[in-house]
Amino acid sequence: MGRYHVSILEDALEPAAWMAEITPNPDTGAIATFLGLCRAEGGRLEALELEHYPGMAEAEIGRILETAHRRWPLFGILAVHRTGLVKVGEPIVFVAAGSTHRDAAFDAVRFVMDYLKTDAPFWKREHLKGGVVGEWVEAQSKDDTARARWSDRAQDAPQSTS
Amino acid sequence: MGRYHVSILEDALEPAAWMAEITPNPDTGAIATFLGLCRAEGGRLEALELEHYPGMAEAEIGRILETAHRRWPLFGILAVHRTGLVKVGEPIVFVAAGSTHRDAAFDAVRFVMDYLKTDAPFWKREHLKGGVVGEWVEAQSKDDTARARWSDRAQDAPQSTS
Amino acid sequence: MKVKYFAWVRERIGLAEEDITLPPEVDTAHDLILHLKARGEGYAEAFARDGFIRVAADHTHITHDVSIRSAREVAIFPPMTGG
Amino acid sequence: MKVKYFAWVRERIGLAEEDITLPPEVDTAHDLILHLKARGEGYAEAFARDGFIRVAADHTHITHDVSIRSAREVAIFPPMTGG
Repeated sequence: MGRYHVSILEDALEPAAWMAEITPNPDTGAIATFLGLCRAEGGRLEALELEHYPGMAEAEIGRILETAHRRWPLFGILAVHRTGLVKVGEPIVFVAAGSTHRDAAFDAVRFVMDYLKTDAPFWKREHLKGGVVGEWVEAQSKDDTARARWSDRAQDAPQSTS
Repeated sequence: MGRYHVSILEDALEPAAWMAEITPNPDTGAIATFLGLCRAEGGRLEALELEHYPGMAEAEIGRILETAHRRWPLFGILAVHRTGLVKVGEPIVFVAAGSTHRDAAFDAVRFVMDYLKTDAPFWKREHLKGGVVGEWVEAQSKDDTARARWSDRAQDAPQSTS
Repeated sequence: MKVKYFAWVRERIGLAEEDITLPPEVDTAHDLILHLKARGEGYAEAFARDGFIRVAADHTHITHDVSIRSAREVAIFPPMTGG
Repeated sequence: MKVKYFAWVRERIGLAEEDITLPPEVDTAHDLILHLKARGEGYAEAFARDGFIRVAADHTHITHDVSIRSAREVAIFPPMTGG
Protein backbone atom coordinates (compact mmCIF):
# COMPACT_ATOMS: atom_id res chain seq x y z
CA MET A 1 0.00 0.00 0.00
CA GLY A 2 1.19 3.50 -0.81
CA ARG A 3 0.63 6.63 1.24
CA TYR A 4 -3.12 6.17 1.32
CA HIS A 5 -5.82 4.13 -0.34
CA VAL A 6 -9.60 4.57 -0.80
CA SER A 7 -12.01 1.94 -2.16
CA ILE A 8 -15.76 2.07 -2.62
CA LEU A 9 -17.12 -1.50 -2.82
CA GLU A 10 -20.33 -2.82 -4.38
CA ASP A 11 -19.66 -6.28 -2.90
CA ALA A 12 -18.83 -7.75 0.50
CA LEU A 13 -16.11 -5.99 2.48
CA GLU A 14 -13.62 -8.52 3.89
CA PRO A 15 -11.84 -6.77 6.77
CA ALA A 16 -9.13 -9.44 7.11
CA ALA A 17 -8.10 -9.01 3.46
CA TRP A 18 -7.96 -5.23 3.82
CA MET A 19 -6.05 -5.49 7.08
CA ALA A 20 -3.35 -7.39 5.17
CA GLU A 21 -3.11 -4.42 2.76
CA ILE A 22 -1.46 -2.36 5.51
CA THR A 23 1.93 -3.97 4.89
CA PRO A 24 4.09 -3.09 7.84
CA ASN A 25 7.15 -0.99 7.13
CA PRO A 26 10.11 -2.25 9.31
CA ASP A 27 9.45 0.70 11.63
CA THR A 28 5.68 0.21 11.91
CA GLY A 29 5.03 -0.59 15.55
CA ALA A 30 1.29 0.04 15.61
CA ILE A 31 -1.70 -0.65 13.36
CA ALA A 32 -5.11 0.56 14.55
CA THR A 33 -8.29 -0.42 12.71
CA PHE A 34 -12.00 0.29 12.85
CA LEU A 35 -14.79 -1.80 11.38
CA GLY A 36 -18.32 -0.38 11.20
CA LEU A 37 -21.14 -2.93 10.83
CA CYS A 38 -24.85 -2.86 10.04
CA ARG A 39 -26.76 -3.10 13.34
CA ALA A 40 -30.18 -4.77 13.77
CA GLU A 41 -31.32 -1.85 15.99
CA GLY A 42 -32.97 -4.23 18.42
CA GLY A 43 -34.31 -6.55 15.70
CA ARG A 44 -36.04 -3.77 13.75
CA LEU A 45 -33.73 -3.86 10.70
CA GLU A 46 -32.87 -6.43 8.07
CA ALA A 47 -30.36 -4.31 6.15
CA LEU A 48 -29.17 -0.83 5.27
CA GLU A 49 -29.11 0.43 1.70
CA LEU A 50 -26.23 2.80 1.00
CA GLU A 51 -26.35 5.42 -1.73
CA HIS A 52 -23.22 7.39 -2.57
CA TYR A 53 -22.02 10.15 -4.87
CA PRO A 54 -19.53 8.45 -7.21
CA GLY A 55 -16.44 10.54 -7.78
CA MET A 56 -17.02 12.84 -4.84
CA ALA A 57 -17.08 9.95 -2.32
CA GLU A 58 -13.56 8.86 -3.34
CA ALA A 59 -12.35 12.48 -3.50
CA GLU A 60 -13.73 13.44 -0.09
CA ILE A 61 -12.42 10.32 1.67
CA GLY A 62 -9.07 10.94 -0.05
CA ARG A 63 -8.98 14.49 1.36
CA ILE A 64 -9.74 13.15 4.85
CA LEU A 65 -6.93 10.55 4.59
CA GLU A 66 -4.48 13.17 3.27
CA THR A 67 -5.31 15.39 6.22
CA ALA A 68 -4.71 12.49 8.63
CA HIS A 69 -1.36 11.92 6.88
CA ARG A 70 -0.34 15.55 7.39
CA ARG A 71 -1.47 15.54 11.00
CA TRP A 72 0.10 12.30 12.27
CA PRO A 73 3.31 10.45 11.29
CA LEU A 74 1.77 7.50 9.39
CA PHE A 75 3.36 4.85 7.19
CA GLY A 76 0.01 4.14 5.55
CA ILE A 77 -3.72 4.64 5.93
CA LEU A 78 -6.71 3.17 4.10
CA ALA A 79 -10.48 3.52 4.09
CA VAL A 80 -12.92 1.13 2.40
CA HIS A 81 -16.66 1.87 2.26
CA ARG A 82 -19.59 -0.23 1.04
CA THR A 83 -22.43 0.93 -1.18
CA GLY A 84 -25.62 -0.96 -2.05
CA LEU A 85 -27.43 -3.35 0.28
CA VAL A 86 -25.60 -4.28 3.49
CA LYS A 87 -27.29 -6.89 5.70
CA VAL A 88 -27.29 -6.88 9.50
CA GLY A 89 -23.89 -8.05 10.76
CA GLU A 90 -22.09 -7.16 7.53
CA PRO A 91 -19.32 -4.55 7.34
CA ILE A 92 -20.06 -1.04 6.07
CA VAL A 93 -16.71 0.66 6.55
CA PHE A 94 -13.13 -0.31 7.42
CA VAL A 95 -10.33 2.10 8.30
CA ALA A 96 -6.74 1.12 9.14
CA ALA A 97 -3.63 3.18 9.90
CA GLY A 98 -0.01 2.20 10.58
CA SER A 99 2.50 4.29 12.51
CA THR A 100 5.59 3.94 14.69
CA HIS A 101 3.60 4.47 17.89
CA ARG A 102 0.10 3.63 19.00
CA ASP A 103 -1.24 7.11 19.76
CA ALA A 104 -0.81 8.30 16.16
CA ALA A 105 -2.44 5.15 14.76
CA PHE A 106 -5.43 5.35 17.15
CA ASP A 107 -5.95 9.09 16.65
CA ALA A 108 -5.71 8.89 12.86
CA VAL A 109 -8.33 6.12 12.59
CA ARG A 110 -10.71 7.89 14.94
CA PHE A 111 -10.25 11.21 13.12
CA VAL A 112 -11.00 9.55 9.77
CA MET A 113 -14.17 7.91 11.17
CA ASP A 114 -15.39 11.18 12.69
CA TYR A 115 -14.94 13.04 9.39
CA LEU A 116 -16.34 10.18 7.27
CA LYS A 117 -19.59 10.26 9.23
CA THR A 118 -20.28 13.93 8.54
CA ASP A 119 -18.43 14.71 5.29
CA ALA A 120 -18.32 11.61 3.04
CA PRO A 121 -21.26 11.68 0.60
CA PHE A 122 -23.07 8.49 1.61
CA TRP A 123 -26.70 8.14 2.67
CA LYS A 124 -28.28 5.19 4.47
CA ARG A 125 -31.84 3.97 4.14
CA GLU A 126 -33.36 1.38 6.45
CA HIS A 127 -34.69 -1.95 5.17
CA LEU A 128 -37.03 -3.24 7.85
CA LYS A 129 -37.51 -6.82 9.02
CA GLY A 130 -39.98 -8.43 6.60
CA GLY A 131 -38.57 -6.64 3.56
CA VAL A 132 -40.33 -3.26 3.80
CA VAL A 133 -38.17 -0.36 2.62
CA GLY A 134 -38.07 2.12 5.48
CA GLU A 135 -36.92 5.69 5.99
CA TRP A 136 -33.66 7.44 5.22
CA VAL A 137 -31.45 7.52 8.30
CA GLU A 138 -31.29 11.02 9.82
CA ALA A 139 -27.94 12.65 10.47
CA GLN A 140 -27.12 12.79 14.17
CA SER A 141 -25.90 15.88 15.96
CA LYS A 142 -23.55 13.69 18.03
CA ASP A 143 -21.62 13.04 14.82
CA ASP A 144 -21.08 16.79 14.37
CA THR A 145 -19.94 16.91 18.00
CA ALA A 146 -17.51 14.05 17.39
CA ARG A 147 -16.09 15.84 14.35
CA ALA A 148 -15.78 19.09 16.28
CA ARG A 149 -13.44 17.52 18.86
CA TRP A 150 -10.66 17.73 16.25
CA SER A 151 -11.27 21.37 15.34
CA ASP A 152 -9.20 22.98 18.07
CA ARG A 153 -6.56 22.34 15.44
CA ALA A 154 -8.95 23.30 12.66
CA GLN A 155 -6.15 24.47 10.36
CA ASP A 156 -5.53 20.77 9.77
CA ALA A 157 -9.14 19.99 8.84
CA PRO A 158 -9.75 18.61 5.32
CA GLN A 159 -9.72 21.52 2.92
CA SER A 160 -13.09 22.66 1.74
CA THR A 161 -14.83 25.97 1.57
CA SER A 162 -17.58 24.82 3.92
CA MET B 1 -16.34 -15.49 21.70
CA GLY B 2 -17.68 -15.01 25.20
CA ARG B 3 -17.44 -11.91 27.36
CA TYR B 4 -13.67 -11.74 27.06
CA HIS B 5 -10.76 -13.83 25.92
CA VAL B 6 -7.01 -13.88 26.67
CA SER B 7 -4.37 -15.94 24.86
CA ILE B 8 -0.63 -16.08 25.31
CA LEU B 9 0.97 -17.50 22.14
CA GLU B 10 4.32 -19.22 21.66
CA ASP B 11 3.83 -19.19 17.87
CA ALA B 12 2.95 -16.65 15.20
CA LEU B 13 0.03 -14.33 15.97
CA GLU B 14 -2.34 -14.11 12.98
CA PRO B 15 -4.36 -10.92 13.44
CA ALA B 16 -6.91 -11.77 10.71
CA ALA B 17 -7.81 -15.05 12.43
CA TRP B 18 -8.20 -13.31 15.81
CA MET B 19 -10.24 -10.52 14.25
CA ALA B 20 -12.72 -13.17 13.09
CA GLU B 21 -13.03 -14.32 16.74
CA ILE B 22 -14.94 -11.12 17.56
CA THR B 23 -18.18 -12.50 16.12
CA PRO B 24 -20.52 -9.57 15.75
CA ASN B 25 -23.68 -9.67 17.82
CA PRO B 26 -26.63 -8.32 15.71
CA ASP B 27 -26.29 -5.03 17.60
CA THR B 28 -22.51 -4.71 17.21
CA GLY B 29 -21.98 -1.59 15.13
CA ALA B 30 -18.29 -1.06 15.85
CA ILE B 31 -15.16 -3.20 16.19
CA ALA B 32 -11.90 -1.43 17.02
CA THR B 33 -8.59 -3.28 16.94
CA PHE B 34 -4.94 -2.66 17.70
CA LEU B 35 -1.95 -4.61 16.44
CA GLY B 36 1.48 -4.02 17.98
CA LEU B 37 4.47 -5.13 15.89
CA CYS B 38 8.21 -5.60 16.40
CA ARG B 39 9.99 -2.50 15.03
CA ALA B 40 13.48 -2.50 13.48
CA GLU B 41 14.32 0.72 15.39
CA GLY B 42 16.02 2.17 12.35
CA GLY B 43 17.62 -1.12 11.27
CA ARG B 44 19.25 -1.77 14.65
CA LEU B 45 17.09 -4.77 15.64
CA GLU B 46 16.51 -8.21 14.19
CA ALA B 47 13.95 -9.39 16.76
CA LEU B 48 12.59 -8.98 20.26
CA GLU B 49 12.60 -11.82 22.77
CA LEU B 50 9.61 -11.78 25.10
CA GLU B 51 9.69 -13.32 28.55
CA HIS B 52 6.47 -13.57 30.55
CA TYR B 53 5.19 -14.75 33.91
CA PRO B 54 2.92 -17.72 33.10
CA GLY B 55 -0.26 -17.66 35.13
CA MET B 56 0.02 -14.05 36.17
CA ALA B 57 0.17 -12.79 32.54
CA GLU B 58 -3.23 -14.36 31.77
CA ALA B 59 -4.65 -13.25 35.13
CA GLU B 60 -3.49 -9.65 34.81
CA ILE B 61 -4.68 -9.26 31.19
CA GLY B 62 -7.99 -10.83 32.27
CA ARG B 63 -8.35 -8.21 35.01
CA ILE B 64 -7.67 -5.43 32.50
CA LEU B 65 -10.29 -6.81 30.08
CA GLU B 66 -12.85 -7.21 32.88
CA THR B 67 -12.29 -3.60 33.87
CA ALA B 68 -12.83 -2.50 30.26
CA HIS B 69 -16.03 -4.55 30.24
CA ARG B 70 -17.30 -2.79 33.37
CA ARG B 71 -16.36 0.63 32.07
CA TRP B 72 -17.76 0.48 28.50
CA PRO B 73 -20.78 -1.34 27.03
CA LEU B 74 -18.98 -4.08 25.08
CA PHE B 75 -20.29 -7.21 23.38
CA GLY B 76 -16.83 -8.76 23.47
CA ILE B 77 -13.16 -7.99 23.95
CA LEU B 78 -10.01 -10.03 23.42
CA ALA B 79 -6.27 -9.66 23.89
CA VAL B 80 -3.61 -11.95 22.44
CA HIS B 81 0.07 -11.58 23.33
CA ARG B 82 3.19 -13.29 21.99
CA THR B 83 6.04 -14.73 23.99
CA GLY B 84 9.36 -16.03 22.71
CA LEU B 85 11.24 -14.64 19.71
CA VAL B 86 9.33 -12.13 17.58
CA LYS B 87 11.09 -10.96 14.41
CA VAL B 88 10.93 -7.43 13.00
CA GLY B 89 7.55 -6.89 11.30
CA GLU B 90 5.85 -9.70 13.24
CA PRO B 91 2.91 -9.08 15.61
CA ILE B 92 3.48 -8.90 19.37
CA VAL B 93 0.01 -8.03 20.61
CA PHE B 94 -3.54 -7.83 19.24
CA VAL B 95 -6.53 -6.31 21.01
CA ALA B 96 -10.08 -6.12 19.62
CA ALA B 97 -13.36 -4.85 21.12
CA GLY B 98 -16.92 -4.82 19.80
CA SER B 99 -19.65 -2.43 20.89
CA THR B 100 -22.80 -0.75 19.63
CA HIS B 101 -20.99 2.55 18.99
CA ARG B 102 -17.50 3.48 17.96
CA ASP B 103 -16.42 5.57 20.96
CA ALA B 104 -16.78 2.66 23.38
CA ALA B 105 -14.87 0.30 21.07
CA PHE B 106 -12.01 2.78 20.50
CA ASP B 107 -11.71 3.74 24.17
CA ALA B 108 -11.77 0.14 25.39
CA VAL B 109 -8.96 -0.97 23.04
CA ARG B 110 -6.82 2.03 23.90
CA PHE B 111 -7.42 1.53 27.63
CA VAL B 112 -6.40 -2.13 27.38
CA MET B 113 -3.20 -1.24 25.48
CA ASP B 114 -2.26 1.47 27.99
CA TYR B 115 -2.69 -0.94 30.92
CA LEU B 116 -1.02 -3.86 29.13
CA LYS B 117 2.14 -1.80 28.62
CA THR B 118 2.62 -1.04 32.30
CA ASP B 119 0.86 -3.89 34.14
CA ALA B 120 1.06 -7.11 32.12
CA PRO B 121 4.10 -9.18 33.24
CA PHE B 122 6.07 -9.30 29.99
CA TRP B 123 9.67 -8.21 29.43
CA LYS B 124 11.35 -7.54 26.09
CA ARG B 125 14.99 -8.06 25.25
CA GLU B 126 16.58 -6.80 22.05
CA HIS B 127 18.18 -9.12 19.52
CA LEU B 128 20.48 -6.97 17.40
CA LYS B 129 21.13 -7.19 13.67
CA GLY B 130 23.80 -9.85 13.20
CA GLY B 131 22.44 -12.11 15.92
CA VAL B 132 23.93 -10.52 19.05
CA VAL B 133 21.65 -10.68 22.09
CA GLY B 134 21.26 -7.09 23.31
CA GLU B 135 19.87 -5.37 26.37
CA TRP B 136 16.53 -5.66 28.15
CA VAL B 137 14.18 -2.92 26.96
CA GLU B 138 13.72 -0.22 29.60
CA ALA B 139 10.24 0.76 30.71
CA GLN B 140 9.26 4.19 29.41
CA SER B 141 7.77 6.90 31.56
CA LYS B 142 5.48 7.89 28.66
CA ASP B 143 3.72 4.54 29.17
CA ASP B 144 2.97 5.48 32.79
CA THR B 145 1.66 8.81 31.50
CA ALA B 146 -0.56 7.03 28.96
CA ARG B 147 -1.96 4.78 31.68
CA ALA B 148 -2.55 7.76 33.97
CA ARG B 149 -4.90 9.40 31.47
CA TRP B 150 -7.56 6.91 32.52
CA SER B 151 -7.10 7.44 36.24
CA ASP B 152 -9.40 10.45 36.63
CA ARG B 153 -11.87 7.60 36.91
CA ALA B 154 -9.45 5.53 38.95
CA GLN B 155 -12.22 3.65 40.74
CA ASP B 156 -12.57 1.71 37.49
CA ALA B 157 -8.89 0.78 37.28
CA PRO B 158 -8.04 -2.94 37.38
CA GLN B 159 -8.18 -4.07 40.99
CA SER B 160 -4.84 -4.51 42.62
CA THR B 161 -3.35 -3.33 45.84
CA SER B 162 -0.65 -1.30 44.05
CA MET C 1 -24.43 23.04 -15.73
CA LYS C 2 -25.01 19.50 -14.51
CA VAL C 3 -26.96 19.32 -11.23
CA LYS C 4 -27.12 16.04 -9.29
CA TYR C 5 -29.46 15.06 -6.48
CA PHE C 6 -29.03 12.33 -3.87
CA ALA C 7 -31.07 10.38 -1.31
CA TRP C 8 -34.42 11.98 -0.37
CA VAL C 9 -33.62 15.15 -2.34
CA ARG C 10 -33.39 12.94 -5.44
CA GLU C 11 -36.61 11.12 -4.55
CA ARG C 12 -38.66 14.26 -3.89
CA ILE C 13 -37.48 15.89 -7.12
CA GLY C 14 -37.89 12.62 -9.03
CA LEU C 15 -34.59 13.01 -10.89
CA ALA C 16 -31.01 11.86 -10.21
CA GLU C 17 -29.54 14.63 -12.38
CA GLU C 18 -30.41 17.28 -14.93
CA ASP C 19 -28.77 20.00 -17.03
CA ILE C 20 -29.64 23.49 -15.91
CA THR C 21 -28.97 26.72 -17.78
CA LEU C 22 -28.32 29.25 -15.06
CA PRO C 23 -30.22 32.52 -15.38
CA PRO C 24 -27.89 35.53 -14.91
CA GLU C 25 -29.30 36.37 -11.46
CA VAL C 26 -28.21 32.98 -10.04
CA ASP C 27 -24.74 33.33 -8.49
CA THR C 28 -24.48 31.41 -5.19
CA ALA C 29 -25.63 27.94 -4.11
CA HIS C 30 -28.40 29.70 -2.19
CA ASP C 31 -29.56 31.44 -5.40
CA LEU C 32 -29.60 28.09 -7.20
CA ILE C 33 -31.76 26.49 -4.52
CA LEU C 34 -34.26 29.40 -4.68
CA HIS C 35 -34.29 29.13 -8.49
CA LEU C 36 -34.96 25.36 -8.35
CA LYS C 37 -37.63 25.74 -5.65
CA ALA C 38 -39.74 27.73 -8.14
CA ARG C 39 -39.67 24.88 -10.67
CA GLY C 40 -42.37 22.78 -9.05
CA GLU C 41 -43.81 20.99 -6.07
CA GLY C 42 -41.14 18.25 -5.86
CA TYR C 43 -38.36 20.86 -5.72
CA ALA C 44 -40.27 22.94 -3.17
CA GLU C 45 -40.69 19.84 -1.02
CA ALA C 46 -37.03 18.80 -1.39
CA PHE C 47 -35.80 22.25 -0.37
CA ALA C 48 -38.47 23.10 2.24
CA ARG C 49 -35.81 23.33 4.97
CA ASP C 50 -33.16 24.81 2.73
CA GLY C 51 -30.67 25.68 5.48
CA PHE C 52 -30.50 21.95 6.15
CA ILE C 53 -29.52 21.05 2.58
CA ARG C 54 -25.87 20.46 1.60
CA VAL C 55 -24.24 21.55 -1.64
CA ALA C 56 -21.07 20.42 -3.41
CA ALA C 57 -19.44 22.10 -6.41
CA ASP C 58 -17.13 19.90 -8.49
CA HIS C 59 -16.93 17.25 -5.73
CA THR C 60 -16.11 19.69 -2.93
CA HIS C 61 -18.44 20.75 -0.10
CA ILE C 62 -19.41 24.44 -0.26
CA THR C 63 -21.54 26.70 1.93
CA HIS C 64 -24.66 28.29 0.47
CA ASP C 65 -23.03 31.72 0.06
CA VAL C 66 -20.38 30.46 -2.38
CA SER C 67 -20.72 31.20 -6.10
CA ILE C 68 -21.44 28.16 -8.25
CA ARG C 69 -21.25 29.95 -11.61
CA SER C 70 -17.86 28.50 -12.57
CA ALA C 71 -18.71 24.93 -11.47
CA ARG C 72 -19.13 22.19 -14.05
CA GLU C 73 -21.15 20.01 -11.69
CA VAL C 74 -23.18 20.93 -8.64
CA ALA C 75 -24.74 18.36 -6.28
CA ILE C 76 -27.51 18.96 -3.75
CA PHE C 77 -28.21 16.44 -1.00
CA PRO C 78 -29.28 15.88 2.63
CA PRO C 79 -26.80 15.75 5.52
CA MET C 80 -24.62 12.67 5.06
CA THR C 81 -25.06 9.44 7.03
CA GLY C 82 -22.15 7.24 5.93
CA GLY C 83 -19.47 5.57 8.00
CA MET D 1 7.24 -19.81 50.02
CA LYS D 2 7.99 -19.97 46.33
CA VAL D 3 9.81 -16.89 45.03
CA LYS D 4 10.10 -16.30 41.26
CA TYR D 5 12.38 -13.92 39.40
CA PHE D 6 12.01 -12.55 35.88
CA ALA D 7 14.07 -10.78 33.18
CA TRP D 8 17.26 -9.11 34.47
CA VAL D 9 16.33 -9.80 38.11
CA ARG D 10 16.38 -13.51 37.21
CA GLU D 11 19.68 -13.14 35.34
CA ARG D 12 21.47 -11.22 38.09
CA ILE D 13 20.34 -13.69 40.77
CA GLY D 14 21.05 -16.66 38.49
CA LEU D 15 17.82 -18.43 39.42
CA ALA D 16 14.29 -18.47 37.93
CA GLU D 17 12.74 -19.55 41.23
CA GLU D 18 13.55 -20.84 44.69
CA ASP D 19 11.84 -21.87 47.91
CA ILE D 20 12.44 -19.47 50.77
CA THR D 21 11.65 -20.04 54.43
CA LEU D 22 10.72 -16.61 55.75
CA PRO D 23 12.41 -15.56 58.97
CA PRO D 24 9.87 -14.16 61.46
CA GLU D 25 11.05 -10.55 60.99
CA VAL D 26 10.11 -10.58 57.26
CA ASP D 27 6.58 -9.25 56.86
CA THR D 28 6.29 -6.93 53.81
CA ALA D 29 7.63 -7.17 50.25
CA HIS D 30 10.19 -4.55 51.28
CA ASP D 31 11.37 -6.78 54.15
CA LEU D 32 11.71 -9.71 51.73
CA ILE D 33 13.84 -7.67 49.33
CA LEU D 34 16.15 -6.57 52.19
CA HIS D 35 16.38 -10.19 53.38
CA LEU D 36 17.28 -11.43 49.88
CA LYS D 37 19.81 -8.62 49.33
CA ALA D 38 21.87 -10.03 52.21
CA ARG D 39 22.09 -13.45 50.53
CA GLY D 40 24.85 -12.54 48.08
CA GLU D 41 26.27 -10.37 45.35
CA GLY D 42 23.76 -11.37 42.63
CA TYR D 43 20.84 -10.47 44.87
CA ALA D 44 22.47 -7.19 45.90
CA GLU D 45 23.00 -6.33 42.25
CA ALA D 46 19.44 -7.29 41.25
CA PHE D 47 17.96 -5.15 44.01
CA ALA D 48 20.44 -2.24 43.93
CA ARG D 49 17.64 0.19 43.01
CA ASP D 50 15.02 -1.51 45.11
CA GLY D 51 12.35 1.20 44.77
CA PHE D 52 12.40 0.43 41.07
CA ILE D 53 11.63 -3.29 41.52
CA ARG D 54 8.08 -4.67 41.17
CA VAL D 55 6.52 -7.37 43.32
CA ALA D 56 3.51 -9.62 42.81
CA ALA D 57 1.90 -11.87 45.43
CA ASP D 58 -0.15 -14.79 44.09
CA HIS D 59 -0.29 -13.25 40.59
CA THR D 60 -1.39 -9.79 41.75
CA HIS D 61 0.74 -6.62 41.79
CA ILE D 62 1.47 -5.32 45.28
CA THR D 63 3.35 -2.33 46.63
CA HIS D 64 6.43 -2.86 48.81
CA ASP D 65 4.57 -2.04 52.04
CA VAL D 66 2.13 -4.97 51.68
CA SER D 67 2.59 -8.10 53.79
CA ILE D 68 3.63 -11.19 51.84
CA ARG D 69 3.45 -13.63 54.75
CA SER D 70 0.21 -15.29 53.60
CA ALA D 71 1.24 -15.54 49.93
CA ARG D 72 1.94 -18.95 48.40
CA GLU D 73 4.00 -17.43 45.58
CA VAL D 74 5.83 -14.12 45.36
CA ALA D 75 7.45 -12.81 42.16
CA ILE D 76 10.06 -10.07 41.89
CA PHE D 77 10.80 -8.43 38.54
CA PRO D 78 11.74 -5.20 36.70
CA PRO D 79 9.14 -2.73 35.39
CA MET D 80 7.19 -4.45 32.62
CA THR D 81 7.74 -3.79 28.92
CA GLY D 82 5.05 -5.82 27.17
CA GLY D 83 2.39 -4.70 24.72
